[in-house]
Amino acid sequence: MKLKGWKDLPPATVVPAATAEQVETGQWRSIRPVWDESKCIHCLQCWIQCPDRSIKANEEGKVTGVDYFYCKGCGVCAKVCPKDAIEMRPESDFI
Amino acid sequence: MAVRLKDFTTKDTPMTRGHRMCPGCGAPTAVRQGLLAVDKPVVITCATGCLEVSTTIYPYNAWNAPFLHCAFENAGANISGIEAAYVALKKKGKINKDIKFVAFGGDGGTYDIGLQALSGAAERGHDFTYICYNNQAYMNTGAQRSSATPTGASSTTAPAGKKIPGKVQRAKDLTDIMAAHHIPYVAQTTLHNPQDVIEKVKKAIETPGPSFVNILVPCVLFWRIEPAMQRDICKLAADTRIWPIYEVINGEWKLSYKPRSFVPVEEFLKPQGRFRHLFKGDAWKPVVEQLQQEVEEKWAYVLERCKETWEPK
Amino acid sequence: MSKVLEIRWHGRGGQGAKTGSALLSEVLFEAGKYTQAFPEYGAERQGAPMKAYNRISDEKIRVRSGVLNPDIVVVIDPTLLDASNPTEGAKEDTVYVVNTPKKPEEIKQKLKLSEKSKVLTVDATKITLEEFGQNRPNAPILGALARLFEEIPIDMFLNHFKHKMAKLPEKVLEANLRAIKRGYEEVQIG
Amino acid sequence: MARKDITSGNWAAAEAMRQINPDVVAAYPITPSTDIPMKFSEFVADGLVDTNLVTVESEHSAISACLAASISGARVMTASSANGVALMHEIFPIAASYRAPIVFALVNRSIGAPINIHCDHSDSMAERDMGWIHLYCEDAQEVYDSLIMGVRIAEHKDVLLPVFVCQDGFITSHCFEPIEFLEDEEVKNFIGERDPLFPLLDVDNPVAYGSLALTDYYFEIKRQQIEAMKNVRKVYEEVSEEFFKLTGRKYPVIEAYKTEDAEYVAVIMSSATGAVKEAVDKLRAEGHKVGCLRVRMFRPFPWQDIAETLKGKKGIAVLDRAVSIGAGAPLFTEVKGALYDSGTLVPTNSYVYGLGGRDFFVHDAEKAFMDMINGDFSPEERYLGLRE
Repeated sequence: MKLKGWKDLPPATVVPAATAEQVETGQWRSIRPVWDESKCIHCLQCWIQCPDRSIKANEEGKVTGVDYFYCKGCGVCAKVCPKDAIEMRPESDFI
Repeated sequence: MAVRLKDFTTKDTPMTRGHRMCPGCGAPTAVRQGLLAVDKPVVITCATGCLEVSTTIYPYNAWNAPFLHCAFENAGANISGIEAAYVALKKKGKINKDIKFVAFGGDGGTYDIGLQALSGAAERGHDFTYICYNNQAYMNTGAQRSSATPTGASSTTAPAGKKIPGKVQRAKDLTDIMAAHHIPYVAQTTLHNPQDVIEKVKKAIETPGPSFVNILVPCVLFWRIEPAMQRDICKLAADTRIWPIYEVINGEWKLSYKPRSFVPVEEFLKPQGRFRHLFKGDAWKPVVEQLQQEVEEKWAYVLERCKETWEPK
Repeated sequence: MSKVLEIRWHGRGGQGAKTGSALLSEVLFEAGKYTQAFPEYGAERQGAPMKAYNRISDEKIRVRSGVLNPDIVVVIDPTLLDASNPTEGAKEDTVYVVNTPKKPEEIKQKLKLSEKSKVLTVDATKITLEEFGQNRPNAPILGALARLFEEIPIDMFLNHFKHKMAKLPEKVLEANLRAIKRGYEEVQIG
Repeated sequence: MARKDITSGNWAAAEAMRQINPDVVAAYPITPSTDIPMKFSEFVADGLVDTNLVTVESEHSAISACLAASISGARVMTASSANGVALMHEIFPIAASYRAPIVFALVNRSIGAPINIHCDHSDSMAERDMGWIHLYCEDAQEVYDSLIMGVRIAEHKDVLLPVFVCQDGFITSHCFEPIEFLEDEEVKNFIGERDPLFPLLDVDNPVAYGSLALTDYYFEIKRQQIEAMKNVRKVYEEVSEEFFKLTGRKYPVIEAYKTEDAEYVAVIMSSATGAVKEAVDKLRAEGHKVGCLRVRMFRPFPWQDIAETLKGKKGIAVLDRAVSIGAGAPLFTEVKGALYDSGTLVPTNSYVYGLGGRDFFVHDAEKAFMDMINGDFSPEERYLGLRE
């Protein structure tokens, strides 16, 4: 990304809201949670415990998958899952 | 009334994705759970620390609400100034919304360097909620001891050595100090149960006047645990009673969680690298015993305050 | 250079030298003068010797240093004739206004003043003890000082005090006004 | 209709604050500025202002609350001195960087040790590079006027910087002298309403203040701040001209007193200026061509005006009420730097006077002039009113 010059920055150090959503923290990941829809009971424990808000859920309160753009691969979701519906697998499996 | 998680799956929260906290860190989880059920718009300030640094790396901003970071020791004063401006501008009719004010600080910015500003803000009675995300050491600068660091923990400025078993002093009881300010709401919790965090912070924010919530959160680097252990280690903190879960509403103490059976404090200590030295040989056995004693003292104190008894299975 | 009248007050903390100098400056300001009134601050508390100053002029006053060579020296407490040094830097014709039961001649002798000097004495302590039962000598001193500004009627002093101290209880205010008047009337000039 | 009364520098500041009626005042008492929040508290107690007064538990919290309230969109004022100013130090550059207009009544007092409550400029001079506008006042009238002008300057969209309005502790702050006050309505109309740029309380358009900007952006952000300070001069001229039209009182950034034909000029700031002017008149009566230059605006430093005024003089004496131990005194080094741009080598003497409130007399000013008249110049720092 081309860095801006001083005349093009907003004054007073301000930054508009939510610009961090452009940051692909998923690049940090070395292990990947893989969600098995058939085992999932949609208890949302993975969703609420994810530090990176990377478990996707819909308006009906159902889990729909993992957002790999942000997921850092910490494994909390797999650990809190009561039904072992999430498996942690090395990223190398997906190259 | 218990909150239902499925009611919130599409609700936006003030902290966005794309922040740069460590994988498995407890702090963003605490922020997210805490602010999940809050309906009114919030303005947020944050003491210098991991949460602040990792969410505002210029030109990126992981907040979807107004956010101010100023310095390490003045989150209490900043939230006072914001709230004071709000009250003044509302009186003049320049603002017509109902807004709530939340300050975040780590244990360094809250227990230690920021205690004065927090105490002053609480005494003055501003309408705000201060949330301490307490990982029991200065993590932004690399695991130095704080007054929240428990006895026996090895930190980079109180390392476990041949003669000294890590920190020798007892952790400060900040929640009790804040309760002594006789503010309307004070609570202590951890990430053992999302409902508890969600409800306590919601209650704190909706209570007019000053409120304080102390949330024990794991730091994977300092505690030296697997990132995935976030919830489990917090559950152990609650079950071993090293971190009692309670609230103080208008001076009335209420116990929020009673472990079913007696779990020795070792269970909380053993999975963590920062306490590993305590279990190499018998040399530091007295430290573990001391910790257990501290747990019993505090627990008895909390039970008495809450007018509760405890009969573990 | 403009001609500036300089006054130095010797008092004790709490006796009203600061208020006295401020009141004098306010009355003279009302009479159209440029004035300054400022105390000298130390760390001392109630009872310690202290000084306050006035400058009075027909033109804007520029100098803000302490007064070295006073034209008028006011001694608010008789014990300060010994405890402080009222003649320091004074000129041959400096005028002294002293709270004392003694006569001007006695003070002249005590302070070894020259023939050219003028001394006004008033027993301000006695007056205020009689009028309101407290040793608050600044009101009668103000009355005595009014003698040095005869172009300004004493009523202006009284009216200003009344206006300024409007918050005082009626009785206390009246007693103070009597004290100013008595200071003006009972002063001995020598 | 102007209203004249006798008041002190501190009470004049408090009266200006009453008329400005700021949204938030967060303050902590410290001698000799304590009168300001004390008097202002009476106004609050009597319901004479709408201000939300925050009686904080320290100066650090005072300035922190002021900064936070200012970026929230409120009009904000405070006061402090000496150690209070020093305790605030950490937050000053942050306030400037967040472009938080704060009008600050600074009552100059020495910084210990030894502890001393009297005037020198060591407190504000230590903050000279923190990105604040610095105005130094000679008397109570100027304090009052500068606080009112300060609101307009600080809140101007091209500036948005905090401003120190400095007065000399005790000498000005506690001296009762005549002052001309504006009517409440006149002040209200002059300062207008604040129109904040990115108010934190605008929850519909949220922004973050105070990011972590490392090697990639810090420099650019600082450069922006430098530009804001460069804009001060233009805004100052506009505001002070408008104030002159309202009051008849003119406040140029430097005040030149009989400098035009002067051969020797003494440069000074704040309350001691009067003694230098007295010395000028006295020496002129004796046939010496001398003058006085008072620096009123210290940041941004008006070096061009100073260079222009001092061009072609035979000698300059700069009188500082502060030291920079181990280097030249602050005003002296700035003036000397400005002289370089006047294109001629003017011999200069540096005098330090009045530390810890040591009185400064007309004869001290005369001494500085006589040294120059006698051709006594040297690079060493000299001291006035000091016992050897």
